[in-house]
Parts: sequence; structure tokens; C-alpha cells
Amino acid sequence: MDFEFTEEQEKLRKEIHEFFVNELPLDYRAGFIEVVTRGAPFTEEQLSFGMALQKKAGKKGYLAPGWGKESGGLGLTDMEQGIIIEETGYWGVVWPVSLGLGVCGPALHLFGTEEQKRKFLPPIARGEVIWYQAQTEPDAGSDEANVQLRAVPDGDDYILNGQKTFISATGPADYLYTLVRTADVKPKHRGLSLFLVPAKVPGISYRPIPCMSGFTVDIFFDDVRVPKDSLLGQLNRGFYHAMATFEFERSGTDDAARSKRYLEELVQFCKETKRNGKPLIEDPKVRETLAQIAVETEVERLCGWHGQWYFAEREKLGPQPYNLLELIFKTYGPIQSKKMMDMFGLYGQLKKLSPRVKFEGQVERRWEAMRSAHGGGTIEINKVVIADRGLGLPRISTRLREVIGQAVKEEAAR
Amino acid sequence: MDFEFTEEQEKLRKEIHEFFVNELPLDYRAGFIEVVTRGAPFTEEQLSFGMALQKKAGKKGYLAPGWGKESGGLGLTDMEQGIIIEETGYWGVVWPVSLGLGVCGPALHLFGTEEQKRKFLPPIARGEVIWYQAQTEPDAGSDEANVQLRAVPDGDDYILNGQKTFISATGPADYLYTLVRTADVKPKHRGLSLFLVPAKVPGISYRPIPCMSGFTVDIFFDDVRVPKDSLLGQLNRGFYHAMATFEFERSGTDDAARSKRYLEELVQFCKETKRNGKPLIEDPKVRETLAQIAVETEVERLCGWHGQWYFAEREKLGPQPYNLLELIFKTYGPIQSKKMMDMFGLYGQLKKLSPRVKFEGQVERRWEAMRSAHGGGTIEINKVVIADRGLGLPRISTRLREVIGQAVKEEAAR
Amino acid sequence: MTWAKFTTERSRVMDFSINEQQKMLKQVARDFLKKECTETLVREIESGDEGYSPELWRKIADLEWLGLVYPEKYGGTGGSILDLAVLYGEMGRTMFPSPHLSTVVLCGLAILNAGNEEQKAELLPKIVNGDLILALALTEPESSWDGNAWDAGGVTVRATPDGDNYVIEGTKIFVHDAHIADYLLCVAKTRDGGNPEGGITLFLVDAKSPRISYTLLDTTAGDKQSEVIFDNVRVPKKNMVGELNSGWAPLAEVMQQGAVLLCAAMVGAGEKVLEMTVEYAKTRIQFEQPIGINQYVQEQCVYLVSEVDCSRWVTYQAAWRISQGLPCDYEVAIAKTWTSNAIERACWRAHQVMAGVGYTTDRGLLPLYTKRAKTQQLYLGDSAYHLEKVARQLDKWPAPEMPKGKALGLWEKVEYLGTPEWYERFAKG
Amino acid sequence: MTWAKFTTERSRVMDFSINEQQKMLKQVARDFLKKECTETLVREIESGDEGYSPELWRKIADLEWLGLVYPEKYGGTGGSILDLAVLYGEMGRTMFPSPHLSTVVLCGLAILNAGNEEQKAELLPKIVNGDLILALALTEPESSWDGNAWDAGGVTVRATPDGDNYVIEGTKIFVHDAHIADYLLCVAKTRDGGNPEGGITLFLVDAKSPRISYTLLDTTAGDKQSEVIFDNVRVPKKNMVGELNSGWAPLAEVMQQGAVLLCAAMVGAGEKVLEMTVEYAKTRIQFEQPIGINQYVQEQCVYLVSEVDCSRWVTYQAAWRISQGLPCDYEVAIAKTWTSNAIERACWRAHQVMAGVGYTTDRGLLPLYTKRAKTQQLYLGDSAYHLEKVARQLDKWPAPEMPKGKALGLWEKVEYLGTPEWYERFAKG
Repeated sequence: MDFEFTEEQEKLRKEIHEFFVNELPLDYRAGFIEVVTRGAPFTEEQLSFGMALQKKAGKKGYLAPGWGKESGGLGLTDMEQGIIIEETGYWGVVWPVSLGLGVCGPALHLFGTEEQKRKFLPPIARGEVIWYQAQTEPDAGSDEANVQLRAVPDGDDYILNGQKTFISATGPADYLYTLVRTADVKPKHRGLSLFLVPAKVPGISYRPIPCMSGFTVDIFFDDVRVPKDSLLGQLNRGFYHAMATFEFERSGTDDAARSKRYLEELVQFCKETKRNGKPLIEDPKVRETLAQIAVETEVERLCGWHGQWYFAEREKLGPQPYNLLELIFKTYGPIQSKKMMDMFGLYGQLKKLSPRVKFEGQVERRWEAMRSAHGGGTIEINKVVIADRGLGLPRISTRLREVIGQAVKEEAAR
Repeated sequence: MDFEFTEEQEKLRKEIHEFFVNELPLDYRAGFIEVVTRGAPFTEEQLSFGMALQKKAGKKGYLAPGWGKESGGLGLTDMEQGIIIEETGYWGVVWPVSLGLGVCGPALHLFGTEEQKRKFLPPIARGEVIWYQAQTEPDAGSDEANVQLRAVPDGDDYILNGQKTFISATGPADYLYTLVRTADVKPKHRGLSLFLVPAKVPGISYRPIPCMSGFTVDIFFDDVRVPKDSLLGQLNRGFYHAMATFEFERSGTDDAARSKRYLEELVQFCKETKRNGKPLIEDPKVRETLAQIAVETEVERLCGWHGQWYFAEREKLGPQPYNLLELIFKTYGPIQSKKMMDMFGLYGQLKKLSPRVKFEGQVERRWEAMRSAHGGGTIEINKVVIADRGLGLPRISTRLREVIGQAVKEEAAR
Repeated sequence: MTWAKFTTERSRVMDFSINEQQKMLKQVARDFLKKECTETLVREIESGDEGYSPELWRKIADLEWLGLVYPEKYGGTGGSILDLAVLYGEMGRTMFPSPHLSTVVLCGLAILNAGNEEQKAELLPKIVNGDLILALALTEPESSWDGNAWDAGGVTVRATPDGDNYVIEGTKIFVHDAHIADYLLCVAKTRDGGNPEGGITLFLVDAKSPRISYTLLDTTAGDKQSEVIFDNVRVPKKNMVGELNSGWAPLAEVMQQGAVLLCAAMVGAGEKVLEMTVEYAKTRIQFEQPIGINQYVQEQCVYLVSEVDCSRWVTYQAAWRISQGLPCDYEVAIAKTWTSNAIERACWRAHQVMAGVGYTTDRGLLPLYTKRAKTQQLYLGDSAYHLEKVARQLDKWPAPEMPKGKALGLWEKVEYLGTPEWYERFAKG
Repeated sequence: MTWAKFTTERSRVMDFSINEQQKMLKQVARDFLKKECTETLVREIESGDEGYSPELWRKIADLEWLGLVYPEKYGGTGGSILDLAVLYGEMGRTMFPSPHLSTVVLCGLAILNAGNEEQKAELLPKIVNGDLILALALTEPESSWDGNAWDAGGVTVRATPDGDNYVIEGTKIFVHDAHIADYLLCVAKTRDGGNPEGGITLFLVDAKSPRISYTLLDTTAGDKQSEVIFDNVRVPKKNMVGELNSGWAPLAEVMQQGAVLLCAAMVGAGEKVLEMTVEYAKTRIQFEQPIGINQYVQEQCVYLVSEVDCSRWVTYQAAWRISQGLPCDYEVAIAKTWTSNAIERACWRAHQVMAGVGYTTDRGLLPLYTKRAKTQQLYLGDSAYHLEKVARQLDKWPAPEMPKGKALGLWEKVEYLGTPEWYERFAKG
């Protein structure tokens, strides 16, 4: 058992830390850096800053430190990767290419041809491109296998028709990583395939979806022609490929680090700001709130590192049965954000740009973002996964769902 | 709309109030009166006090004020009944005959023969008897229709064999109100019947089940012979009869009144007791806790009265789609009891009879009782009922459950 | 199914239903708002600068909504706060954006209760006709931070007599509807020392007076709240509402009324959010089934019902008591504490069910319901504030009455656990 | 399924697994306790007066559990607090009732750290051999109520020098295992004024001394805690452990160790409760299906896992840091705050799943797990106490480091909502 890092690892951490200290602007705010580097980089200036920073980090190999050097990585271990991700998270930085790094990259490693790897991996690792993960559809949310975007073979090509929705748009995309129906079979999971599609080919169009916080898009595919080598992995194995890749999304040391930085800024604010003549941090209720959040943040940190460790040890331990990070984050995050906002009384409702705003409106932004925190699936789906994979509780399988669905319909018709 | 009572109703309330003020002993404690009048009247003295008080109340008609005079009631309306129940609840009194009053009595009114009514109702209303509601079985908990206690006709009698469990024992029983299988059919609900059985006939035996707080028993039926007129209502309609009667269990103005009295005593304790030289009630955290409980208690009170009002208006409004009282009580009760216990620090763990105990150990008792508050069904079953009857959300019907159960089994066998 | 009737008759009291006139008012409001207060309009107003629709304001004047609680002599229809609560439920349901609370309730009722006959005769009919918009200037930058925004002790804006005028100096903030108001009802400090409640005076200030400046704030809900700076603003003495130093009592009363009406609006919004959520749960298909078959979804819906129903009961109880002129401090504080939190939770539960669809701001109004609930939670005292008001009632509770029967020592010696004494006798006997 | 291996090698640090020796210790303990510490025995001890089994105490001495963390020179095996945490996990799992924490950790380690060589040589081997039971007398009636039970400031029991003796006067309460102790380690005040931590001295008091009286308390968990009254009890000066007025530092250290070990015991109990609950969810049939198919039941089980797992990580982190001699104030306080609450919640969730069966006290141990968790939550500082300790660490946090790059004004002017500037270029381009 060990809860610290080697000297070399600490040196690496310091190096990354220094990188951000030197590269991030003086007028940085943890709560808003995301706006530049992910979320919705709003202005052109924000976007170019984010891309420039990403390329600098890519040049140093910080984006994909665990990938081999031939793919633009540094060939470091999972633990070093965890450290770099944690440090990146601490500064609130989420790379525009994050989905390329966290989803497409792993999928390419696992299932890509040598040619695909050569073509796609290095630009991702260098931070030169932006990928969208185009998975959700109007009728395929929690039910991820219910994909209707359809690919039909046509000579050396496929023709794609259909729609994706709620796709996180971290900047102007270069490529889409997308799950497509290639066969009508039952169970429906067995007729899906993964495709890598350039974002701006004829027939693809976009529509913005303004959201409570952040920005997503609809993507429409209207007779989109892509060559056959756009297929990633085996035909009709796409759902299983995506699930296998999913494991790589589930470990993360950045979430807690981001929360920690945010908490540090809030604690500092509470030390510097007085209420009724006394620093806010001396108010018993504020004190209790901050300490409770600190406890939860530490728990979140250990969840993240446990996942990272398990991932690193996976050959010894087998696939990870469950990961609690998301459950903890989605359980405590909304409560924390409410408590923080309540601390600010009437001022809690002021947005970033409002006159008289306090703490740069960070509590308002966070509260709003946490009202509907379903990125990566709802917490309910998370619970279903833990109950099934982690605990082996009886499971409503796909086949069973079909039986039930049919029976419900019959009963309704009676 | 009206949230108060008529002068006459207030007079009635005062009368009941005076009754309890005069009859209850000086050394009364709200948190423990239940021990005498329900729960587990422990000593013979407690039992005889409880029964004597019950008979006094019965003589005045306070036990079943809504029943007709021929049945030992006062012929008052549902609202007056609500007032009497509320006042009784305020003093923490739960009559040993409560299940007779709340369950058997209504069932007799709804489904009993004239002879059964004549025979059974007046002794209940006079408080001379104790009834158990013998419903739960080892394999019929939430699944109330899965009853295995079996009645087989034999000449003019039925012979009963089987077991009931977790039966609240509010004193030595005179009669059992019990749900029995009288036919093996599908769906299984259609083969059950209600029986009224003397508690001490040959073949019935009891086994104590000590519980976290309170006391329940197992009841074993070993070739118990009862005459055919022990049947209440129609043969094989018992489940539906029980469900219809269930409505009478669901309105209740006593729960909140009991909580209120308890809160009043706690508030008083917090005024009289100092911590660090200041009355406890001036401690911001204690203050917040007490006020929050007061808010929830008022909500609980209105839930109870809304149920009572709806019940009184049922001919105009139709059957009550749902009742929130239990949901609220079972949601907030455990949290309240924990918060109260936490207020007491190390002293919170002291039981009633311990040296150095504070507030007579009432917080410890309540905490313990609320750890496992499943009387009247788990909160989960309550949610299922509200989702189905109240909201019309898709329902897993009995037939469907059988389909699923079968499919799960098949799948497990694969 | 018919129920056996054990009891002989019904009682007319403890009645949770609204009466026939209220039902009619509700229906008219529902129909009107459904037609006029569309989603598009709500969005336009949210993103616009005015924060209300002058055209609709005129229309609701015609519907007599602006005079609902005023006496007939001022053009009103003499309704009660309970009637108004019914209307607020409907306005909350569609998030109807208007300065009704500011104008009619917080300022108008303060004038009705404390103003002189001349003020009432001049101003109230104008309010009723929709010709006048008023805004209450109470909360201040310091008090809003220190937690006494709604207490007399938080008022530092000062009015100093100067000839026929008073001169008002200081800053108010979070003033709803100030940017469109004709007059501000300014709560000013006019005496030092002593109980602060005895040193408050209300002034009607012409909103266009020289030396007043306004800055719109940018809030969660996009509602229109302003900072208002009074830089030695001169107000004629005749604009004083009520007596000198007697402003707090009428203000406290309208704040209670306003708080309950905010609750009523939240309840109406909660009802709509519940309907949207249950509808979504029934119609959204995933895994071949409506998602509402999942207990995780049912759980959210079930608690949504309980949040909304309980909020309705505590709110209507408080509104009824106000309407009856009964003591209501406890009930109002409970209503605002509970409802503020309950409707926030309700919205959160709706988001859990509606996930992505509930998250978009162009495909439904859930985000706006969520954010409005937050503003309403904060306005006229947040939960913590009203919880302390509840606590102050507990302070006043008398010691619980003790019975008078002979002491029996029944609880002295025995724990209640284990097998009771009588059991053996019963089981074996 | 095998995973693609992107990375070249594994790191040896940040390791959540226990080592081989610890695994062995765990297995031996599991087997031993399964055999010896049966449900029947736990019940007997709970309802008995002694609160432990002298026979098993002897046996665990033979297993070297009493000397696990002592140096070899005193008969110990030189293990770490982390090793002991592994053992406490197993003891917690079966709720093994013994005075181990009092004797070996709270008193024994205090003697090891602060005692003189003579005391160590005399007492520690006896502890290791199972010949000595000790109890820590720290908390007092007033301090336990006022919230400073675990602070030096709460100590009022006074020791006054008198010739070769000290005379101890005052009352301690909630003293675990006092009724069976050979010696009490009494925490006494020996100086007035100044920082209270500088006026505390530890005394070994012969438990059979004249003028000490004991009263057993009746607690939730039926564990054995006593009130101990010192009525001018004479203690020889040589029984002072450590220097005069220097008792607080070693005491604070063992209290941290004890707190973490309590957490480890709670984690072990939580693991068992989780297993019982999941087993019940899988095997209890209602409505023709295992109840675990219901999401309501799954929800409880899923959170049970998270409560237990997260508790394990915070606990082991704290134990590891103690074992490594690293600063651990923050981590210990977090461990005790989190685990105390988490295991209480875990037990509550188990009750929700196991309903009636979990409620009976003769068909399973769930009620006792629930009640033990409560005692352990309260002992050595409850959640509120440790939360304040966390807050004191926040007080010491430095200001967050700010970056040094050129200010870019990227956040100054723009809200982040709506459609971003670059979108049109991208979508249309």
C-alpha cells in the first residue's frame, strides 16, 4: 500500500505544474478556464488561446504521455499519466481534443489498423485536431445501442444517413468518432459499427443546441459518403468496441483536482471576505460547509486514483468491476454547488458579468452547471452498471427488456 | 378552504385533551407512553394501566367516535374522528386495540355480516379486547399476496395450517385478523380470504421475536379448526377486501401530533439545559435543527389532515389516489432522529435507564426505532403505490412479474 | 368503488379545496395565460430589457388582476390574499413575467395599509388601471451580504428632513422592477438608536427624480433586478407613506403577503414541472419501454409529487390565515422555508428524469423554471432567514402541558426491549 | 478479456493493495474469528457484564495480536499501524468484543511513546502476554456535553502533588473497559492557566485503588463504558507516564491512531454488512423475483458499496501515513469524519433492504452492527469534531498559486452561454 509518489514522479508533477504556471495568464480563474479550453470556448480569442496551449502541451508530449513515442506520446506508465492528468485538471484545463485523447485514441489503439493509427494518433497527441464523440441520438440516450444513424455500403464507400444529438462541441471539429447502424439484427447491439468521419464532408450539417451551461450540437447526416476504411475495428462489433473503450473513460484523476482548485479559491475568498465584520471562514456554517466539501473532495481524489491504480494493474486484477468516481461526483456535486450558492445569499444569483458580483460569479456558474450533470450518462445508468457488474445483482438483460416491453404494450392495449 | 375547526370541534378537542390530562400520570413522558399503550407494554403494570385507560376511553366513545352508536361509537364525522385521533396521538397514546380499530373494524363494517358486526364491533369500541393483524409471512412481506397459511374446508369448519411472522403484539391478543390461502389459483391474489380467529384456540402457538425496538411474534397454525363463520367477507376475495380496508389505515392525524409533542418536550429541554453556559436553544446548529424539524412536523400534520379531509370527502372525490403521510414520515423521520441524537454528542448513546442519561434517553430510543421503520410496508412499496395509483406511471403488473420471473430464471439457467 | 359510510355527515371545516369563485378565477387565468403567455413570449421577455410585456400588463388590468385585492372604492374587487394566491399559482405555472408583485402587493398594499386617503385615492386606481408601476427599494449591498437584508436593522439608506423635503442618500440593490417603475417605495432610516424597527419610514420616490441612478444586474433567472443609487435625492414630505418612523410594521405585513404569494407562484411552477416530468417519463422510450417503468425514474416522480403537494398545503394554509386575519408568523415562515427548498428539489428531480432534453434551453422551459425557483427562493427571505423566524416561534412556545394523574412509576425501572412480562402468561396460558 | 497495453511498465507507488504479510494476517484473523467469534458469543458478551471473553483474550495473545505494534524488545512483533488496521478490519467484521483498543493502542502506545524504560519494561510485556488490561480515562461529564471531550481544554480532573504521591480528584465518564481494567491511564490537569495542552499529565492509576468508584452506563451498543469517580485517589509519583505537563502530545498521537483503527473496524463491519445485504437482495424472493432486481434495492446496494469502498480508502490512507511517519492531521480527520457517517448510512441502507429480517435481534447481527457503528462514530471524536479539525487545516492552506502568463482578458467581457463566435465559421465554412 502506498499513497504517495516517487521522487521522479514528483519531479514530473512539478514540471507539468510549471508548464501551466508559465503558460496560463495572470488573470486566470479556475472556474472559467474551462470556457476557453472546453465547454464552449466562446470567442475566437478563447479558442485560439486554447488551441495554442494545447499544441504547446502536445509538443511536450503532455497530452498523451502514456502513448508510445511513435504515436506522439512519451511512453510513460499509467501512473505518470494519472499525474499529468491530475495536474491538468487542477488548473481546470480540459483540452479541446480531450475526446480524441480519452475515447478515439484508446479505440484506435485497441481496434485500429496500423494505417489508421499512423494517420490519426499523432495529430491527436500533438493537439492539432479536435474530435467529437458522436454517440447520442434522439432515441439513443441511456439506451446507447438504439442507434438509428445508418451506414449502407455502396461500392468502395458507405453512405450515412441519420442524426446525432447533444454532441459536446469543444471547438470546430476535424473528425467525428461515431457509432453507426450497419445491420438490422436482434439484439440490436450486434448491428453497430464505429466510424471515423471527417467533420466537414458534404452532407454533414450542424445545428446548435443552447444548453443551461455549455454548448452542444445536432449533427445531421444526409447521404454522407465515406470510404470503407473509415470503419474502425470489426463490422457490427462497434457497440462492443465502444464498451471496451469505455473503460478508458472511467478512470480519471482530473475531476477531484479541478474540485480541489475550485475549493482552494473559495477558501481563499472566505478568508479575505468579511461578513458582519468577521472573515467568512469563521462563520460556523460556512466553516462546516467548506470542511465537508474538502472531505468529499478528498474522497473523490481517492476514487480517481483508485480507478487509475486499478487500471494500471488491470492485467493482474482483471477488468474493473465498477468505478465510483462518477457516482460520487454526481451525488455530491449538486449538493455542494447548492451549499456554496446558499453561502452567498442574494449575491448567489449574480452571474459573472453582473455589477456587484462576488467571487466572479463562480458559484452561480457551478450551481447552474450542476443542475443537470449528465455528461457520460445519467447517475441512474451508473447505478445500473455498478449493480450489475460490481455486485452481480439480477439484471434486466436486453432480451428480457424486449420481453417486458412487449408485455407492457400488450397490457396497455387490453 | 379552511384550516381551522368549528367552536364545537374545538370543544370536543378540549374534552379529549382534558381526559388525557386527568388520566395520564404525572410522571408521563411522551417518548415512553407508547411502551405502555402499544409497542411492547412490558410489565404487567404497564399492560394493566394501558388496558384500564383504554376501557375508560372506550366507555366515553373516544376509541371509535366515527362508528355508529350501535357499535359502541359516537356517530361523529370523519373530521371529529380526526380530532380525537390527533389528540390521542399528541399524548403518544396508541391503544392496544389500535389494529382492531383501524383495520378489523373497518373491514367488519365493509364486509362483515350483521352478526359479525354485532359480535365483534362493540368490544373493540369499548376497548375490551386486543386484536392482532396477522398478515406478514416469511415469504409474504412486500409481496402480500404470496400468503401460504392455508385453510382447508372440513365439514362445517376450516382447518388452518401455516405461519405468520413479525406480528405486532400490543398485549395478549383476543383475536387475530388474518389473511389465508383458500385456493391455489393464478393470479395468486384471487385465492385469499380473511378470517377472524380467536387467539387462543388449540393449534395456535406463538414465538417471540425480539426486535431493535418493540416486540413482535411468530404465530404458528397447526391444524387449527375454526367454524365457517370465521370467514370475513367473500371467499377468495380477501386480498381485495384487505386492500379496500387499507385505505382506512392510510389517513392519520396522530403521527404528526406525536412528533409535535415530542418536539415540544425537546424544545423545552433545550431551553432548560445549558451548553457552554448558554441555553442549548441558542446554539445556532441546535436552533436550525429544531426549526427544521418543526417545519417538517407541520408538513406532516397537513399531510395527515389532507388525508383525513380527502377521506371525508371521498364520495365526492373518489378513492384517494395516494397519501403522502407515510412517505414524508419515513423520509424525514430517520434524518430527524439522527440529527437529534447528534445534538447530544456522547450522551446520545445513553439508554433510558442509564446513569447520567439526559432527556430520559428519548433521543436514543427514537434513533433506534427509526433505524428500521417499515411498519405498514417499506417506503419503497409506498413509492411503488404512489407511482402507480397516483401518477399512472407504467406498472409492472402481477402477470408481468410472472413473465419476468420466468424469464430471469431461464436466463440464469442458461 | 363505493365506500361504506361509517359516519353520518361531513364537516365544513378543515377544507383543502378552493371555492367556486376561486375555481373560476383559476380557469380564466389558465386559459388566458395559455393563450397569451406563450413559451416564445417568456423567452423574449427573459432576453429583453424590459422584463415584462406592457401589452399583457394592460390586458391583465382589464381582467381586474391588478385590483383583485383592493377595495371597490379604489377600483378593486375586494378579493383576499388567498384569491390572489390562486392567481399567482397560474402566473407561476407559465412564469408570467410582470411587475405584479412589486406594484400591486409590495408597494400597493403598503400604500393601502399605511398611506393617507389622498395617496390611496390618487395611486391605487392608477395601479388598478395598469397606469402605474412601483418597485420596492429595501435591500442594500451590505445587508444583503450580512444576512439582514429583510430586517429593519439592515437599512442604512437615510432620509434627512430639509425644509419641505426629505433628502435620501444611499444605495439599494436587488430592487426588482426598478428599471420600469414610475415610483420607488424607498425604505429609509429616519432615526438613530433604539429598536431599528422604530426608525423606518417609507417614501414614494419619483423614479425619474434627479440624482437617482440605476444599474441592471445580471441574474441567474434573467429577471430584472437593479442597483439603485440615491445621491441626495429630494423627496417632498407629502410623499411619506404612513407616519414618520412607523414604516416597518406595514412593510413587514406586505413582505409576509409577498412571501406567501411567491410560494404560490412556486407551487404553480412545481405543478407544471411535475406534469412535464411525468409526461416525459410516460412517453420517452428507451430500452423498448417508457422510462417511467424504471424505479429510479419513479422515485424522482414520486418525490416530485410530495414536494409540490406539501408546498401547496403549507402555502395555502398561510394564505388562508392571512386572509382570515389570523396570526400567521409561524405558518408564513414555514411556507417560505419549505416551499423554497421543495421546489428547488422538485426542479432538480425533473432534471434527473429529463436529462439532456431538460438541459437544453431551446426545447423546453425546465432550465428557466429551475432558475426562477432560485430567485424566488432568495426573494423576501431565503430558507435560512425564514428558518430563524420559525425558531423564534419555538422560543415562544410554552412548556408542554403535563398530565395530572397520579404518578405511577411505570417507566422508571424497565427497558422496553426483550420479551414482555405478560408474554409467557399469554403464550403458555 | 485482455486489454491493449499502451504503457510500458507499472509504477510501484500509489498502491491500494495490501502486502503479502498483511494478506496472511488478514486470512489468519478471518479464519480464527470465524471459528471463535461466533454470533452466539457476540450476543452473550453483549448481554453479559464483562464485555469481553477472557479466554479469547488469551488466545489472541497467543496469536501475537496484543504485541503487533510493539518493538520486539517488549515481546512485540514490530508491526505498523497499517498492519493493525488490517487486523481491526477483521475484528470489526465480526464485532469481536475486546479491550484491545483501550489496552494495546490508547494506553499501551501512550506508554510506549511517553513512558520511561522501567514502565515499558514492566507493562508492555504483560500487555503482550494478555496479563494486563488498561483503560483510558479522558472524557468528563461536562466536556462530553460542551463539545470539548477530546480537547485538553475539557480536562478538569485534577492531580495535585502531595509528598510522593499525586492526589486525583474529579469524574471521568464514557470510559471504555474501565470495569475490567487493571490500570486506568488517567488524563489529569496539573497546571492552571496558559494553553491547556501544556498542563496535562498522564497517570497510571491502579484500578483497584481505594476511593475510585465505577458505574456502568447503559449504552446503545451494549458496550461497556463507565463513569469513574476519583475521590482524592492517591497515585505514586512514579506512576506518572511521561513528564509533568507533557501528557497531551503523546495522548493526541494515540487518539489519532485510535481514531483510524476505529475507522478500520467500521470498514470491516461495513464490508460484512454489504455482503449480508447483497446476499439478501439476491436470495430473498418476492413477487417471483429476487428483490435485488428492483432498482430501489439496487440503489441501496450501490451506495452501500460506495460508502464502504470510500471509507476503506480514506482510512487506509490515514493508517499508511501514520505508519510512514508522515503528517496526517488532515487525513485522519477526513477518515474519521467520512467513515463515521458513511458506515452509519451503510447500516441504514442495509435496514432498508433487509426490512423486517434486519430488524430482529435474534436472526442476524444487523441491529448490533448499526449500534456499534454509532458508538464508534462517537468515540475519539464524532463527525462534527473531526470536521472542525479539517476546517483548521483549511485555515492553514496557503493562497492558491496564480499563473504567471500574460493577462489576456479572455474572461472579462463574455458570458459563456449561447452560440459561440467560432460556430458559424465552422458550421457554414
